[in-house]
Amino acid sequence: MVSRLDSVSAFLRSERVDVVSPAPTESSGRPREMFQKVLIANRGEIALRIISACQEMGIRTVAVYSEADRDSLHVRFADEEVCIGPAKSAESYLHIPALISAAEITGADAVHPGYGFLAENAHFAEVLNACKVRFIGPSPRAIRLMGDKALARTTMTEAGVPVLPGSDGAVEDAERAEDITKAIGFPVILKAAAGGGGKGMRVVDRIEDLASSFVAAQTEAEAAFGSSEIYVEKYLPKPRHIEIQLMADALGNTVYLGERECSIQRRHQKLLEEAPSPTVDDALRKKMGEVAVKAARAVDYEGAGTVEFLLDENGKFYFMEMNTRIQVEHPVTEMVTGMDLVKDQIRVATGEPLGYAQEDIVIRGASIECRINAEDPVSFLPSPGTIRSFHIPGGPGVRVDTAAHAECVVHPYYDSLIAKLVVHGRDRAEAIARMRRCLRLTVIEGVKTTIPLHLRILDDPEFRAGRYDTRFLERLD
Amino acid sequence: MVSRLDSVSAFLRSERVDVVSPAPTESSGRPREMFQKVLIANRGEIALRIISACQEMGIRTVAVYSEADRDSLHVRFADEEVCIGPAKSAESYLHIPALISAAEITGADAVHPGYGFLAENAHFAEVLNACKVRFIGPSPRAIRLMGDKALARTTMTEAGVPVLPGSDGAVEDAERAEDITKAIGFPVILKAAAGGGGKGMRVVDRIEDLASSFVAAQTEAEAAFGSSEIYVEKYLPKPRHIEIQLMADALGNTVYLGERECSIQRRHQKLLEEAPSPTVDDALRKKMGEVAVKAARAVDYEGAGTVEFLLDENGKFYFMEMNTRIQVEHPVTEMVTGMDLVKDQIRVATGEPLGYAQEDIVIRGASIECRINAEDPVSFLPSPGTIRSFHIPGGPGVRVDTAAHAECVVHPYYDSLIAKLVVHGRDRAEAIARMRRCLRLTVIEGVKTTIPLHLRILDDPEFRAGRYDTRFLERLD
Amino acid sequence: MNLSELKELFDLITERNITEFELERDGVKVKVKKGVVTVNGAETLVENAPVARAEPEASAAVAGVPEPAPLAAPASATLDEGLTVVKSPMVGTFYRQSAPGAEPFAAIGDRIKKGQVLCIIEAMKLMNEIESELQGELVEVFVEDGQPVGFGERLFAIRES
Amino acid sequence: MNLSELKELFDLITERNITEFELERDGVKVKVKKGVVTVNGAETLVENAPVARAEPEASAAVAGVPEPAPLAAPASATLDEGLTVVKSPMVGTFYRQSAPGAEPFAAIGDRIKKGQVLCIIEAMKLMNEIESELQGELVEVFVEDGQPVGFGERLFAIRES
Repeated sequence: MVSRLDSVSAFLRSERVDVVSPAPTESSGRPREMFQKVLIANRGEIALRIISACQEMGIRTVAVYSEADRDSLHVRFADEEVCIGPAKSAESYLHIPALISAAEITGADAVHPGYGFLAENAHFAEVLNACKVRFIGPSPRAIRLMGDKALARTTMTEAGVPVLPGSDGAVEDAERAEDITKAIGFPVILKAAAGGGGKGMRVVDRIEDLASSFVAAQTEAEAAFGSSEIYVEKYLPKPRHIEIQLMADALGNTVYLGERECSIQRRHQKLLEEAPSPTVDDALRKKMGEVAVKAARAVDYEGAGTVEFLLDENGKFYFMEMNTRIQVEHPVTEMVTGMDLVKDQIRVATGEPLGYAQEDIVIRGASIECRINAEDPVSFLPSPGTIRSFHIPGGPGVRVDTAAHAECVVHPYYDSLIAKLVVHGRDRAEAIARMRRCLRLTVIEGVKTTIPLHLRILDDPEFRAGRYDTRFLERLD
Repeated sequence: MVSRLDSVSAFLRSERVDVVSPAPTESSGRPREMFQKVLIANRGEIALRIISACQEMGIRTVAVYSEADRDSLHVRFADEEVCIGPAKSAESYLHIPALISAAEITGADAVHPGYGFLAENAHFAEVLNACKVRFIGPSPRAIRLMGDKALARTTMTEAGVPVLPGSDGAVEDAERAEDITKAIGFPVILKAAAGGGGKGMRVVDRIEDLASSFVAAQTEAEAAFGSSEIYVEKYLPKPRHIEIQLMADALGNTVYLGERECSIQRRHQKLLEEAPSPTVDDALRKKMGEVAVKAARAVDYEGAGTVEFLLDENGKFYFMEMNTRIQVEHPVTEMVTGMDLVKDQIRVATGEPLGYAQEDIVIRGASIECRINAEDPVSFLPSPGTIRSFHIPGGPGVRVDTAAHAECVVHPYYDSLIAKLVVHGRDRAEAIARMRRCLRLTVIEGVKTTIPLHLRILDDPEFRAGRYDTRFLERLD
Repeated sequence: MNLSELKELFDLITERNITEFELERDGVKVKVKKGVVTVNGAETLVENAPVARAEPEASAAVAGVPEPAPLAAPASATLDEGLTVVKSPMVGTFYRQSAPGAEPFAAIGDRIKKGQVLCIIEAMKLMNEIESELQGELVEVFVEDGQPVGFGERLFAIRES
Repeated sequence: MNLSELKELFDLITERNITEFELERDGVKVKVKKGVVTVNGAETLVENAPVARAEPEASAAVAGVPEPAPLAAPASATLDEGLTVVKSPMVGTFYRQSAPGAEPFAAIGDRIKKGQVLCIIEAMKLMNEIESELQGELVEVFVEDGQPVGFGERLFAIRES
């Protein structure tokens, strides 16, 4: 059996921006008609979330699935379904030719990528555009500009968005690092350009340590990543991860829907998010919101997007990156604003105007999301398996987004998110009390979950006081 | 084996109002302390609802259960649990001595009765009071006044609350019925005083038919109920069932939390409720709300309560009855007001003031509740059994209150409510679209449910237009 | 056992949906299993008929749990040969004697007569004397003096005679 | 124990809905298990074992489902003795001939050689020729011309030879 799929893939892998990338203005043309059929290039709870939005809008849905997901709820609930490959993501949910073919054979007029998988793949968006299938998300150009760290930094600096002071790329030697450090002030952090996971990373507090730390970082980076390139950045000892939710239509209307506080993370994996942030007041919200809008406008952003900032103890904030998709934690924003981000995302993708302005956005009460992952709550090792018992809590101010159920299998192939437990309270204290009782009234048997860890976080006095930063979880014994 | 329980029961059954009924002012004394431990004299979803409220307030909970409910979630989630008798309600959830003993041996300082069972049993409230256990609800006097149809009618008339014109009790003969009819005008309905279920009931449009209909109704009533007593009431051809939610503290503060439209019912069983009513505008809401407050004040009402009205086509409304408890459909009010009625109910039971005034109540968006019962959707026969698969929907604006789960048994002994599916939308159209998709994304296998019927209701053009009355379901083929 | 007997046996097993079968002639050991066996939450996956399949299974079978065990009658139930459990007929507080400091109504080893008072359960301020419905020897007392008891909770074990 | 005794035993087991049974004659060991038997997705509710119980069960055992059946390899799988199913290696549109009006690449009853083109699957505007990996007789075509196919969907059955 022989196929020409390999050559197709090769064609698709070639980044033929010249051919398919639309001009930034193309998307702001006349309003398109509402989609008839949307293919959901994802699985799990976000696939159900998108099916829900489509059903409420009267749009037919196409589920795609790997062989491992044959019995998944997103397959059951969609109007049509196409098996796109074996369990392995690379051969199914990440396999662009299979997804494009699935859209073609079902006649879908748009694709919603969800989060993860191909959601921030500019090439996928381009190929869809070329096939006259609408990618529900921003333009390939915006994805590309925001997806490249150095490019994004330059673009943001030009747009007047504050970025963390540091070298614009790799630094050749310790002397050059010294020059930069003198300009931005101590402490600084040296990072491997190719790096991640703490390797080739050094925090430097004093000028005397800079040269030796630089060499040590270089050596470590070379050993770990085969590249000794090092860059220098201002080091924030107690940063908070604050992100601004944006929604933009094709006509240039861009509004911010408040912030989310996402500082509770482990190895850059968010675990618990809340809105509003206990540390952001109205004035700071407005300031960050307006900067986020400026960032989005700099790339002619369209659809739902998030600008992530680091906020220091003095209320100064710095652009980290922009996520050009719907995010896992979008429900906390929906809870406090009453908006439906996925429906709006689909609506603006047709070219329809936003329909609301900045002054229409009101933040009410407080919301918290806990990510219930199939993980050992201590070691964080994944805990795939079959869920034996499953019960999720109800009552006022509770929302649970999940594709799990009793007797469903949590596969080792995909991410370990089982359920998003989201609460809303009239204030933060009520939200915390509500989340505690929801975690206690949740039954998930058969796999280990992060529930015990969430209970510990919620009981922590510093968390309850709203005094925490991205290193909170390291300190929580 | 011999016990003196029988004599205890006899004692308890004697309505010793003189001994234990508190004076109406007694309850408005100095604020009590927050309860330490609440016993929940109920089962199913409402027991979980009350456990949720208690846990959020830091109150310990005691579950009581019949032998059939040994594995129920309310038993699992409470801090303590007591088996109070066999499956049959009369020997467990309705058995006052067992409940009082359970409160005594666990040292509970309050009892929440939920809805149904002993929730509107004045005697139960009295015995609890005598045992120094707080009944979370109004005074026995208020329960008694509102529980007796004739007494309630008189009390309301005296308080200036409009009641349906008619005879104040049984009418001796057709001639007297004619006199009354002349005063209130046609059409009228003749009803068996002891009756129910349509037996001994006659609608009369013309004076010529009155005498013969009266005799026919008498004969039917005598045959069906052993009593030929008949009363006469104004007949509303297209009434809507509109009820006003009230919350009152012990200090005399009483507010209304808007209305619920409950006209979708079958044999006086509510099936689908919404808030706000599509037919009630701000002016009518204010008018009905203020009349409801007047009704509550007439009996020194305390806690959560509901005044049910019939609303005719001309915007005139008439007091039907007052439910002196939390209701099944309270979540739609929570959805549009953002309040937590059960927490407030517990709070005011301690003597704490309400903490909000009428002007603080704002109705936002629209909410619908569908009661998912284990019933054949066509014949309405109960469908007990074991639930094989169970999945409830998530997403924005969705709340599901349930004690069901995969592999749980729906018993034939108790009511057939499996889950309350509640949605909130920015407007009624969004709420309807959301409810439709929620019903479609719900999986309940193993028992028949009312889901198909709910889908038919939601698709009905008259329902969608908001034009319906209590006879809607009779007309839906 | 010859081949035709074996064939008959296999046919029988298929027909009866038996999925596991063991036999030991000497010492007489037999072991039989059927379908998906669920005991104490542990399950044994049993494949369907041993027919080769051409395509992937469309969906996994959903297993159910058995109905809850029929509850023992509240009055008494057999514990062991000859042992009968006396259960609480009501919710209340359990007392082994008529007054603090008094002798217990019945001690372990005592001969119990029909109608003899075994204990008192206080409910709603009333002292309810619980009498024995049978005669025999008091073997065990499950609840301590002064403890709360629920409906159907075990109080005593009596060896009937 | 002879065959007719065994038959009787199996009948008894079936009738009594017993799912596990063990017997050891010497040493007197009896083991009976009953539960929910799931066969082909239909479940049979089984009563509890006839063992006398001294107290009510605290909780019912929670049954699980078996893991999904192992999925057949996408390329081919045995359907019947000698029958092999050819599955679609990709998502696309299935064509039985090179152009409208042309003869099909292979018809039912045709002798198929290794490497022979069986059909075309159009994906992303490219025509992908699907070749046979084995030789034999084409017995069945599962998909109609011009129909969309998903990954792993059955296309042909070939009797290998």
